[in-house]
Amino acid sequence: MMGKPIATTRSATGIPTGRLAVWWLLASEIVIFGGVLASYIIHRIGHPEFGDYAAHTNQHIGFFNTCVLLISSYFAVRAHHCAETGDGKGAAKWLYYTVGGAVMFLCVKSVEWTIEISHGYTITANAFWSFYYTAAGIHASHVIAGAIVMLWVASYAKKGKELQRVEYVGLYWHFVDLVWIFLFPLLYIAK
Amino acid sequence: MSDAHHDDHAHGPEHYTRIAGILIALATASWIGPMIGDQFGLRWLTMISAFGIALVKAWLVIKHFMHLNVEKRYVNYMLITALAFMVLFFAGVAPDVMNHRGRQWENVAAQAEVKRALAEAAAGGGHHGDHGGGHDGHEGGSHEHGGHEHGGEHGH
Amino acid sequence: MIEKYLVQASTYAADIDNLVSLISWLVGFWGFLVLIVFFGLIINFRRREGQRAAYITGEEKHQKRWITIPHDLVLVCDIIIIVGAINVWYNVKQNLPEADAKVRVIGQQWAWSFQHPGLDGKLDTDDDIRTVDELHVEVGKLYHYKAESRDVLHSFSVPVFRLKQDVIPGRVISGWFEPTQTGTFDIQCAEMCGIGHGLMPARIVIESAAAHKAWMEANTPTSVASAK
Amino acid sequence: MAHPITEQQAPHGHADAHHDDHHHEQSFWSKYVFSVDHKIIGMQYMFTGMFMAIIGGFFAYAFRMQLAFPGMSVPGWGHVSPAEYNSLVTNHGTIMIFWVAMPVLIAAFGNFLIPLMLGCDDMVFPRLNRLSYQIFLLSAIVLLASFVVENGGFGGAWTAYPPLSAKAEYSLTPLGSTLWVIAVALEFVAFLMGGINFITTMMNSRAPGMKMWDIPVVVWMIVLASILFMLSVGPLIAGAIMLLFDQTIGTGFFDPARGGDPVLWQHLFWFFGHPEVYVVLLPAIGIVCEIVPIFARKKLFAYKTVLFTAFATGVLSFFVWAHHQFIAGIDPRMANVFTVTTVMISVPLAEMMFVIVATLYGGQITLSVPMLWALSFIGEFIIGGITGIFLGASGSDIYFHDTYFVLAHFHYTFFPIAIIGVYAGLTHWYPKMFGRMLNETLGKIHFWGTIIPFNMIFIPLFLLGLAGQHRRIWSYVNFPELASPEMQNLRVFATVSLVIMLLFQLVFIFNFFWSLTRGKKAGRNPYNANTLEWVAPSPPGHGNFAEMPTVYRGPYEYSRPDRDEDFWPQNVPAESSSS
Repeated sequence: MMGKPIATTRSATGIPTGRLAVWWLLASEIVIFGGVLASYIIHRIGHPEFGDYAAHTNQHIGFFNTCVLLISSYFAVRAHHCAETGDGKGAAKWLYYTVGGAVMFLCVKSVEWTIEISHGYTITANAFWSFYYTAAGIHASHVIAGAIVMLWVASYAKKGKELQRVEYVGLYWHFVDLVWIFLFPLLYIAK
Repeated sequence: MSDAHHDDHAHGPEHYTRIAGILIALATASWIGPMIGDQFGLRWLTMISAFGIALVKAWLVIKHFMHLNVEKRYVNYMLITALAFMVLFFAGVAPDVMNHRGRQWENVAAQAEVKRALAEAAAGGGHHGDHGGGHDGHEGGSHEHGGHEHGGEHGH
Repeated sequence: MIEKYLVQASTYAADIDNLVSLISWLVGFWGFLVLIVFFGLIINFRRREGQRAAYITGEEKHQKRWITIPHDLVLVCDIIIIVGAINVWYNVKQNLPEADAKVRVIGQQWAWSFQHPGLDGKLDTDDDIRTVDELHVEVGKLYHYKAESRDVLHSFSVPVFRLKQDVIPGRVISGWFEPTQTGTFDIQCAEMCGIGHGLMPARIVIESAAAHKAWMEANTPTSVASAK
Repeated sequence: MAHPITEQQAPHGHADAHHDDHHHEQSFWSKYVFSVDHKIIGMQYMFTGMFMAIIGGFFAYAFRMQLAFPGMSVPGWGHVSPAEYNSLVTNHGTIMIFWVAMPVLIAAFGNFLIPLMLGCDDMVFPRLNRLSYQIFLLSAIVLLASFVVENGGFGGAWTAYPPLSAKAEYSLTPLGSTLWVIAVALEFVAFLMGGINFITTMMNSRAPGMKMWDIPVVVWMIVLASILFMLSVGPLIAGAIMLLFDQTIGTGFFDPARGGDPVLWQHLFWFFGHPEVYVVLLPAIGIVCEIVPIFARKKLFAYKTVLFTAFATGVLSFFVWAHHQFIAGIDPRMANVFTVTTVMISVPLAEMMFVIVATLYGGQITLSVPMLWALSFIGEFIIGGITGIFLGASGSDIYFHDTYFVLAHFHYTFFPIAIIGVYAGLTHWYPKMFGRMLNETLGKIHFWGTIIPFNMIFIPLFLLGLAGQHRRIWSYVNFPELASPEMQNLRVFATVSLVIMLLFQLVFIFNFFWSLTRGKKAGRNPYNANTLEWVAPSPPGHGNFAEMPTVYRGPYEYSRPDRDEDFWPQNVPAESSSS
């Protein structure tokens, strides 16, 4: 393990480098999700039949998953709070809870998709389902990535090291949550 | 390190718990709203409860969890710029893709697809599933699949 | 400028060529001006022993004038170009004058097929004449085309008309042209459409009224002709 | 990626001892292959880019030979079939933009210059930096693999318009097109990560005392380019996933028969594709803005104006994308909006050119090799810029769209960017990179041997475009109007010029490797330049600076009348000034 370069420790803007980088990462994620959602909304408005297709999504599961992500976001901010007060163990604990939320989300999602696919609503069924699986799939891949990064951060935080990373991964996690906050009405509710 | 941005009224865990409670309550409202809306045919209620509440939730998460309100101003500008470009993208693309006819052009394939799907929905029930995709796409047969959910029941 | 290389065979070919000439004059002026100043400065300010370069920040107002005045002039030229461009665009693409006849243009991998209205002058009737890689039109008549594609994107390009329009599967795109002189010219595909993209040359045959009528009579589908 | 970088001259005993690992010997692998040092990573990008440039150049040679002598067996390639021809032109474009211009201009120069010019010891995230190179290398390998799979490489043009790109039954390259999309998407990911690194490094890690307006233009430009890239590429990444699904699992995002729309892809592509032009242009202009003041011994004319025009260009570049689609089936009314924005973008770009030309006034110009390249960039780019007006104006684009006029136009912009800009930067910073000077005579031979044939290639192509010759056509023998002997002569002329130009590149390659060991030793600051990279040893060791510099002024203080010396490095305090 090498030491950090001087460059990393400087902060001409007053924002710590890591957090600044996460903000830029989020800006780039906004345009990725923005691209797929803008494409979806354009089709959604242009194709009234999407409403009928959307009626086959299960909004109860969608609602449940929204709650799971919101609560996991809450865990993430608790982890951040612990990290700020220097409580590495506490931060790791809350991060593990957050990862638990991610796992719960993915489990529910896989059950949901299994049901839908077994009913014939596959990704190739029509344009609505293509967008449904693609948008939610890109989001789910972010959930997986976030969970892995959180485990990694927690393994350091446990030893009281690199506590600033708890906040950064938390920011990313809130963003994943935010995307779902919009995906939920767009995919499930708007019929 | 960090927290030059956390001003002194540092939020305690209770504050976060309160926000999380509000978020869950809002999510519940956006879940129940459409069910009531469907019951009484109030489409506007569905829309407001869905997207209005989503915006409020997003705002709460951004402000209280991400602390963007106390972050340096230009971070806000940066993220808003990214969002604004997406609006621009939408505005540039919608006239060609969202509309199915325009000056001197007509998207006959999309019109046919909308017509086919709506007719199928009106005929009731079996409008899910693959319609087979052929090149003209007008009448790919819809496969029969196992379990049914009721199509005609929601909305419309 | 283009007319030196290629005949003008439609009513709007001259408009487009004139627009090109207008732009050529304006941007040519700027291009030459900047290049002359540029080379002049290089030649004039070569390094000489014992001399020092001037110290000019370019931040003061009287220095900035050298940038701001050309800036404004470029802006004026741009506005002239925009007005000219939109004017031509409106005539050729946005506006659709009354038609004398209609043809259908269909792109596919890798050929053009054309549907002519036939003797009755109406499209989609029994006496329509369908051809492959050969479009017959009558000089002096205003045609509407309906451009379609069967598979991938193609582009219907008739250089002598200065006309080009992509064809898109699933869409019907309309436009117009009015031939002004007889002859046989190239039709190219101008959008990459696969392996045979370079192998779908078609011809447009512009005929006088009499020749066009004779062609139609000779080519009316036999079923229709015998029914008469 | 090994290269004979000379012994580390890194001074020991850094003022702030931060490196715990630079004392023990590094193995070859950890020093050159898995290095986290920004300079090595920059070199890796550069050598990968140059390798890809050779492939891209060879592709150009193969298809130009086919155009000049249709049906001939091209030496080194063989007969060029239509499928091969399409694949060659497609991948020539793809390689030159994504695997040459971007890695060399942004990643190589960005990695090498940003920490040095900002006066810090490395990028802020060295390991992220290494990871982005590795992903980039992987993307290059995937692309190269796509050429050799069954049915050959993707041939649907670098714009990859569906349905041709989406369905194997149309493109006939099932694996080639999928690998192509994957390679491009991986490349985007690599540059997103690299971009975050560049941006945060510039924002946060400047030397003490370096204010926003003390940053050298080239650093600004690379960072602006990274921001432009980051904000424009998102929709295309989403689009690439959609296209990949269309190809592999049979979704119908771009299939009109199934509720999709091929025009959507065009928008997703060009929303990125046009800003991409400025993504590669801005760093090249930045390089020119560094070289011209040094060899004219002049302060850059109106430094802030350069930056404001760059900001304006960057913002405007998001509003112009659909001019690529004027005749592609978009609504004709939208074309009017995009004509206005497109023609307007000429204003900031013209202003940028004026500024650089104005910098020459009153200078003491030395026509060294880097300066020749920098000046030729201006000359050629002006031609490229003004011919772009014809294409941005919707009325004339009806005729010019997809003709050789377009092709010649964007080669007059991309060649200055990707070739001239790169040679300018490479010859200029070679002493800093390798500690030795390049041979000037060979450099001048190479310069003239590149510039003159370059113009001889593309001026005939302008004429062919005016005469209505369309792009991407394998052979013109089937088109009576285009098969005339005069036009064929122009094609032969262009091809011969290309071969001459390619041969002259051997001079550069020889010069490059010969000078590595035989070149004159360069001191720290061979050009008497001001920016911070010239404060570090040549080549800079691990950690770059013996003593981390502090900055007192802007980067272009040349020939100040109140000083004896005609330069005033950024790190020299005012007290020790003149005498």
